Amino acid sequence: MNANHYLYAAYIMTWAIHGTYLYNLARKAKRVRREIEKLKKPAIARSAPEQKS
Amino acid sequence: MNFLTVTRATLAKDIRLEWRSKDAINAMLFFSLLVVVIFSFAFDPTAEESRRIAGGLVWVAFLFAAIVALNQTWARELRNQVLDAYRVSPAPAIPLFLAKAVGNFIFVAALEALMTPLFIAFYRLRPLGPGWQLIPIAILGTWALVVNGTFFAAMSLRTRAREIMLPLLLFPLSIPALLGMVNSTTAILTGETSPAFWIALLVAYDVVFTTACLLLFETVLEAE
Amino acid sequence: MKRGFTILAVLTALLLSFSLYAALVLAPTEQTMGNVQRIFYYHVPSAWVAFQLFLINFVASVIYMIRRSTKADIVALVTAEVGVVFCTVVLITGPIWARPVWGIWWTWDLRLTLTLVLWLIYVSYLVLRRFSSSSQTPLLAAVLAIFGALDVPLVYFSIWFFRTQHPAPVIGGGGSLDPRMGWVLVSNWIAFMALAWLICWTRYQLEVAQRAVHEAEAMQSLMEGAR
Amino acid sequence: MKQFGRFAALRGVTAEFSAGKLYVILGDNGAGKTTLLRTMAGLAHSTRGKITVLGSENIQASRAQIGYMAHPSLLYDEMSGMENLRYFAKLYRIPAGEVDRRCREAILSVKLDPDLERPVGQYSQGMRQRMSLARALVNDPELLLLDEPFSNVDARSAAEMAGLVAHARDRGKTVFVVTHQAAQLELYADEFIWMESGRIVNRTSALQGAKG
Repeated sequence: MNANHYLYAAYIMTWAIHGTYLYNLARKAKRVRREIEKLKKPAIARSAPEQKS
Repeated sequence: MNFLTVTRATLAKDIRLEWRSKDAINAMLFFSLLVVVIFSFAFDPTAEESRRIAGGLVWVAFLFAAIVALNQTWARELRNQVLDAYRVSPAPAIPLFLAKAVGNFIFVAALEALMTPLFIAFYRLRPLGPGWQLIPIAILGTWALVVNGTFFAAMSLRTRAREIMLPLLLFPLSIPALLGMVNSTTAILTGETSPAFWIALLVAYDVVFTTACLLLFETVLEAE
Repeated sequence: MKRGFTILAVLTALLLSFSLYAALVLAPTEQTMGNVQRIFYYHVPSAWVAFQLFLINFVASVIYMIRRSTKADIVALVTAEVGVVFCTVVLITGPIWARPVWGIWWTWDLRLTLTLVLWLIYVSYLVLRRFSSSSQTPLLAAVLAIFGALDVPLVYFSIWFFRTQHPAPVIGGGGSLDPRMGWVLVSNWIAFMALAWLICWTRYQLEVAQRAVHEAEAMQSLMEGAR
Repeated sequence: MKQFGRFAALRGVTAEFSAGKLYVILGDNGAGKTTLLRTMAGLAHSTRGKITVLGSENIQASRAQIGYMAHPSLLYDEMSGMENLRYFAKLYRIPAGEVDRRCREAILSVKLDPDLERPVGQYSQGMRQRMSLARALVNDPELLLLDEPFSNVDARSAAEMAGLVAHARDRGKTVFVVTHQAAQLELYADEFIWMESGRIVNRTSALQGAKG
């Protein structure tokens, strides 16, 4: 493990951390968008069995 | 002056209840004893080494005992929602906080007074520096833990995982105080350096957080 | 507003890649530490941005205490969350840098330790927000943020004195900075600030949407209950 | 309007209540009955709109004149009734000399024995409810707020409690009772208030009034 490996490791880890966080944000956003869709449908359709996505 | 009567009445009530039920006292005494014994098994240093690490061990043990006591602070008020009875009354919030904090201080100080001789015996401690200064350090340090601990115990009433929430909130903020307590105690035990800076830090810590607690306690109490 | 966001996003991407190039290539190689010193260009700006975000969190918390405005509360939540992410970067890149240079994973360097304590405080802040079941969660969080801010100077001085008693290698090296390195540092800092702004803005919109959805769902269950 | 967590427990509760009357608040669970009572007691805070209690919007000012009783007894189980009341009396700034007299009066007014040494924890449910009422009466308040005073209490104690509540009203106090057993107060109550999902839907003088 010469010095350069540590350098690249540090840079990659930086983007890995930001990436994980942004990925979680995207997942949460998708879930919220799905909930909004569900709310828009009229009540009867809503009580139809939900298919677990 | 109603402020004082309420503080005194609440403190007297807590002490009387604690003395009468004694359930918490016995549990905590036994817990502290266990902590001391386990620490003594885990670390069995020579006299010289023990002086260097005893400061850290003693205060970590006291921290555990304090947390167990602080978790009980509002237990009795929760049982029958007695806190609502206090909040409905015209009594201000600060006396309740002061009574609870002083009550906790007395309680934790008693535990410490019982644990210290055991530590001295197990580690054959003899301070090289001015031993009497350990008293003000203990008082300042214990108050630093207790004042924030009582405050955060009230705050964690409004959360789900109450028992775990208190240490999670208290420990990060208490790092400066812990550094202060451990390093000043070690300074006195080893007699090499002067604990002056650390004692000053503890005083600053106590002043800052006692004020903050007094100012913000009502907001937390009323956070329905 | 959408258009403005995309323009800023593209600009940030350009700035980030240029700063990356500058850090890896343009900046001169430091004599003693060699190439590994380039971690400096990611480690230090991330710390600065994290501290800035926590400062905004403190200001937003004080505003919330005074005016109870939901906007301030969401800003506080968002800056705390993104701040913790940048703090994590600092706490990971720090040891990666210390390992090859001093052969140790952790050093009680002043800035690194301060970042660690701040990270602990703000993680407990986020845990409080998640576990609090009261309708006054924003208020409790604001109180904790103020306590956290009061703690920072005490943490600073306690570690500073702790370090004089236990001298430890300094990450990021004090002393004067070669100007050719200086501008690379600043350009990375600006790039990270832009990145932080973008993430905060998106997280803000998401939080607003999430709260609206929860409210709509609750209102609906109330209505259905009443029928 | 009270934003309570994620949903509004009280919406548009605009109503006038006059002094010296016994009001019974009815409604299914979640109708906002307890929330309204707790907001009047100053325990819950309305995020929009305001509540004027005993002529002042700032609940703090009128707390000395409010008595609040809820289902959990709001008493310390390990202390006797008298000890409990003595402590709470101090919170209401009752001068030391008068504390004992006022506590004995309050306990006698709920037909309990002030010298009973037994801790409240060992009381029967009926006795505990009545001691809880005594605690709410210790400061002789103008406004009495009772949340489920009849819950899981046998018929005889419930009737006794109803009598005590009516007696308090006769002594000029304004009383609000949130309960599911409205029948207990059918003879005594001045007005019945029907609530549904956070709104007052009807106010009738008799229990049989059409609901909502």
